[in-house]
Amino acid sequence: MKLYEYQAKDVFKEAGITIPNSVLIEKPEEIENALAKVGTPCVVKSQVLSGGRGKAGLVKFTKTEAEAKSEVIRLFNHDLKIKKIMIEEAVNIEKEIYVSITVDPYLGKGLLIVSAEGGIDIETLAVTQPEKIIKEPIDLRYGLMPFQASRIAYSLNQPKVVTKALIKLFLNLYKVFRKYDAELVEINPLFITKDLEVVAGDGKLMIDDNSMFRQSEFDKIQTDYKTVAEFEAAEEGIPFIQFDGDIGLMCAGAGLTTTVYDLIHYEGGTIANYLEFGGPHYKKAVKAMEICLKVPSKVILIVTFGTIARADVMAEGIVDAIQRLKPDRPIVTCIRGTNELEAVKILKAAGLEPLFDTEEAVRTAVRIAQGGSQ
Amino acid sequence: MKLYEYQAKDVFKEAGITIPNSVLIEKPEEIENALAKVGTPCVVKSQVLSGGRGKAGLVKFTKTEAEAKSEVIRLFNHDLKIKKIMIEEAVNIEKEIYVSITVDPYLGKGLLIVSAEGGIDIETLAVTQPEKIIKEPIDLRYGLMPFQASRIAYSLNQPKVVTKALIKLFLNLYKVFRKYDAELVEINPLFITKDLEVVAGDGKLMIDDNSMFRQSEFDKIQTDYKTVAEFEAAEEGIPFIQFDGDIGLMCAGAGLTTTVYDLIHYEGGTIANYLEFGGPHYKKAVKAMEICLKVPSKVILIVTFGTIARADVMAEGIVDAIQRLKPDRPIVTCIRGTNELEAVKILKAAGLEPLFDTEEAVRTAVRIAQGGSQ
Amino acid sequence: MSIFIDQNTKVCVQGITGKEGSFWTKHMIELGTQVLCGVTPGKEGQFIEGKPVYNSVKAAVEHHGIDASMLFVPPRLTKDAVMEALDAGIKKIVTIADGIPLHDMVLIRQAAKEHNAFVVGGNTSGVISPKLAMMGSFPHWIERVYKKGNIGVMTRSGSLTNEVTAMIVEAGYGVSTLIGVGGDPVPGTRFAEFLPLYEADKETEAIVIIGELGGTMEEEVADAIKEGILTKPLVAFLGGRTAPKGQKMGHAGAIISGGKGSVEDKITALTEVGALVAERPRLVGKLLEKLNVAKK
Amino acid sequence: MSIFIDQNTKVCVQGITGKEGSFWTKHMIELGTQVLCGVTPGKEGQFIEGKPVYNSVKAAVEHHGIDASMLFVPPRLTKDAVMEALDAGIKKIVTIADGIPLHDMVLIRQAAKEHNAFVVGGNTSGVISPKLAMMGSFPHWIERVYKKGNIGVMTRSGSLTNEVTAMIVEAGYGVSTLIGVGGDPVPGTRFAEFLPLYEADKETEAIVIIGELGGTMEEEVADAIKEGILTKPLVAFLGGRTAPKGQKMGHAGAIISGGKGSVEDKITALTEVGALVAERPRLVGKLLEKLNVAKK
Repeated sequence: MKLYEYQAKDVFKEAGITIPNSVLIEKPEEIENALAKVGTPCVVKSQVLSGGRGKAGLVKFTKTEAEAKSEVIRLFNHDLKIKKIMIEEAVNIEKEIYVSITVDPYLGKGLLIVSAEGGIDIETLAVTQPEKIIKEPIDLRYGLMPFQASRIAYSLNQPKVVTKALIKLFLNLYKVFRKYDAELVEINPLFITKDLEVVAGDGKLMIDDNSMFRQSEFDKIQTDYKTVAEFEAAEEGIPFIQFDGDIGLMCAGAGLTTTVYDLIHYEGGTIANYLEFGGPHYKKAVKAMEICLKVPSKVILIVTFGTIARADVMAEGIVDAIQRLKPDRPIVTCIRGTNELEAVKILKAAGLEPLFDTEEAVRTAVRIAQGGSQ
Repeated sequence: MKLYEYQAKDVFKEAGITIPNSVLIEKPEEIENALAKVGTPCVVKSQVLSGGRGKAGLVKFTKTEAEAKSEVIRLFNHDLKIKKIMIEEAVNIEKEIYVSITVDPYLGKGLLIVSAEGGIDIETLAVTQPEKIIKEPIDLRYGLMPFQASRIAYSLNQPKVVTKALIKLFLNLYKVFRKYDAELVEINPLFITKDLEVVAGDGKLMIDDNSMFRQSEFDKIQTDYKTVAEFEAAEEGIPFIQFDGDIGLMCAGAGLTTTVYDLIHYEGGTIANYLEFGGPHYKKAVKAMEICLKVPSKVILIVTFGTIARADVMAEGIVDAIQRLKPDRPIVTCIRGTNELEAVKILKAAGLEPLFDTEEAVRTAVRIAQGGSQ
Repeated sequence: MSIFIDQNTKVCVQGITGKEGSFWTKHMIELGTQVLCGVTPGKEGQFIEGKPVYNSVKAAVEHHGIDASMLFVPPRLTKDAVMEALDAGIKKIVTIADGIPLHDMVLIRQAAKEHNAFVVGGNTSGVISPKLAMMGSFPHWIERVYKKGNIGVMTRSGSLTNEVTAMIVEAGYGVSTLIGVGGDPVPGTRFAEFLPLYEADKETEAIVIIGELGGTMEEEVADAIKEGILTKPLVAFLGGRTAPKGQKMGHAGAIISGGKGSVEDKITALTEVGALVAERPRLVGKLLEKLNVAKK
Repeated sequence: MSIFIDQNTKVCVQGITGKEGSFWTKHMIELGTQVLCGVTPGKEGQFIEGKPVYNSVKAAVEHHGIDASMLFVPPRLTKDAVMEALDAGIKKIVTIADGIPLHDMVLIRQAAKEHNAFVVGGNTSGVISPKLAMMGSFPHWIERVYKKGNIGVMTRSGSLTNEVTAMIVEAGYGVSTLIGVGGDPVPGTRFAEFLPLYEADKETEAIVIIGELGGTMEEEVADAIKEGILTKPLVAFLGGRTAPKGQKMGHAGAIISGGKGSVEDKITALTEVGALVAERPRLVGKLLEKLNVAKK
């Protein structure tokens, strides 16, 4: 789960990381009070979860109160339905640094990533000038050790007071990483001010979804969803992405769903939504279909080949969903795996015509989506 | 550093370990209020640091208010100058268990020690029935793991609710062990009540002296010293023990001091005090001599053979101490090690007759103590 | 023959008394797996499928000399269960749990390495050597998927694996040992780490890997082929070829990061070392034929 | 010859810019020790005794191919400094720090074992091979204490060691390598762990251990003799024979616990396997003579 900048910065502050002064506002009229506290120049920052806010015009540096006010009004009227805006003091920047901590899947370790070239696109830098990026593996048994933080901080060749502050920052950021079961904790840019202070210019904190049960501090749901279907899927923890094609996918297993997604493209079809109701969600057919029906599509294609996610249980769920929700569009099923013969019986008994071959099911769905018959 | 029972129990409580209701009193007249809160029967527990309080009559089970009151008065008038008494509710005991966590020097690991035979002398049990003591090594990198706590708890064959409570208790006790840099954290007895609650009957927490710099919660000094000399030594962190013999030892290095201690006994002498001013204390000769002079003795014997603790520095300190404190008894010195020839010069210049052989120094001190000449 | 597990492997089941645990224990035994006992704290004295249950893995090992432990344990308890198995000296551990916390998984992998042990999973169906033994949750009785043969299979997916192996069987082949390393970003063991075992196994004549976008496990296999660690023929099927960039499609491992891990990258890496990549599950069998892998 | 350190060992000094660090670095070099560089974060570019200072051990290793690291680092920073040396691949580490937190020391020992490294100390003067090299804080110029010879010495004490080695020298012997394992309850390496090195060293003809009440390090040496790990003659001096029971006399290791660790226990264990125990420091030399150890 991704946190908003203001949430991440709250966490940072509590961990001893310096952040700029700021006020969070939820209505345009709150800008007066915010400006009184923060002053100008200031930065007007939309609180949205998507990246690239600067490029998208969602973060603006403003010099005057009038400018800040008009910016706030513009943003609250934005299509994205921005709910919160952070009014943040402008920092006197000497230098920008990139810092993050994540898990390196290959090493199977934590990874502290630091670059003296902050504030820019770190992914591009990783490709064009990898030597400018310091990567320090972290053994989670011992944690990030002071000598590691020190070694990296000194290599940045900063004044002593900055070096000391950077060492502290790396260690504090690691504490956040562990405490919040972070997939990623990132400060980009990390400002070094002209007064030699070290200040977090931005804050990104992604909590591992699998660890949410022990991260009770935050709501499981962030309100930054574009559609009702996305929101409902997130609420259930069901992996879901909405597109604008014809075929609604309701599959089990990430690999299989992705493969069906490929096969549809190979057959010339388009996708309305990706939805995966396998694994822990395999008994949620009714909810899954409800979400699929909220997305405009011409056909719903259900493909499974489960083991623990038993075919008979999923077939029963699908039949139940059809009977309850009475879908307004055709359903193509291809249910295999544990107890697959029982599944076929169940589907047939409910009047469906179950298919048994993935490619055939895909071709059928594409034909229907293109106006053909079932 | 050893904590008082009431301090240890405060720590336990904060860590989620159940302790009996209690009130701490500092004056006899506070007993009324304490009894009103705790009720009878209750246990009157002197807060002293020495072990074996029960056998020494410093902990008493009392059935009536009158009994509790007279016990409190007796204890406040005790020779030991007891400052605090804990009035604790009497627990309805079904069973007593022994639990502790310490460091096993041989394994170089943490060690959880559990015995179903609590409340008795665990050291005797360790010798007579070692099979009744469970010892579980703990890898501090991973911490005490739930499976370890569970395995031990289930092996005690208690009702399910007790087993669950024991698992939690072991894990909480480990947190205390780590958080407080404990040399030893011990609950003996740990009560299982007739209501199947698990309650800490006593609490022992010894914080590693070397870790006190990061354990700011407690005063470095506990007020439980028998003499002014002991208190002052403790305040300086100087290892010191007072005896009632003739020769005051002021040596550097634990091993050498212990050896001089042995040699004095071999030569028929007796010890007034053990004081070690080596290691980090080697520049504290003035303070060390001040402490030694507070102890009744017939002669002060100074033996060193230092490396980082340089002989010349110690010699200067001794000369300084003699000039400032003007000791009322003879001083025998045997100062060797780094810059030992300079040390000899310094001592001679100050009118001392430095010896250079440990056994000779010991024999000289014993002779003086027995009324002989220097 | 097989790798990792066969009819002689002495298996205990952690979490045997749970619903999934008892269901799949039955089927593991049915297939011929030597399940000797189970472990569920507090359930010592019970029997599941005729096998005794103990309170601890240590007790299981003491009574039965266990080689391998199969975990049917919830994700949040998996780290502890794996640590218990490692502590008891078990070197082969399979966990099917879906949803193991990321940091736990990092510690599990670290501990497994320290103990020179294999942890397979989580988020997998496990390991199966058809007709011999299995540790996991495979509906092994579905003949059209789990036929014994000479193809070693490794996979990051669950359902997709069934899809692909069904196609391998349809083409006339069968499987020696199938290992699901799992779909998590940090699996207990990675594809390439099993290759020396497959290379040494006499009955495995070719390898099929079932991968997908994200991560670098397929590229590591290509590296192993380049280094001569694997000399047997290899066919790959990779899902997510048409996935939109930057989208997270289910598996956390399937994030395209830093321009790496795209299916194109993987295809390039694998074809450069002589492996073949199938565009569709159905074509995996055809490519095995193309590599002249015998059908037996 | 010697063990652990000789004139070819490439040494770096962590904390070289401190007062003790620079003082003893001078004397280490004076004795012949190959001190190639030092490490103090933030002092890169400086020179101490003509040796360059780096910000990290990693840099020291990269520039000089270091074998061993000598730590003059305060106790509260010792764990981190040891971890840094281990992380940089150094297998021999000596720390003299007096006052290392107990839990830190447990983690240091665990990490050292994991890295197959020796950590000597803390609370010690270090390691010296007279006339060849030293890592530590020995006043090696005192001839009556640090004479080269054929006696391997191991000790838990500092000042007492000087007392005993002075007596060894007085008796006409000298020292091959002296290792101070340190007086802390959990030393980085224990007596018995060095015995295979002494046993293999051709110039060491006998061993002297300087122990004291508390702990079981002396008993472990007796076990090693029993198991044949050490076959060379051994003389022990043990302090604390007359110490009152239960009293803590300086070293935390000197607590008599559970009826074990008394000097009597140690004497029994050692004499049972043929070792001799000296009652006074002066008698150590006599006992070496009694064991017919040649004077050279």
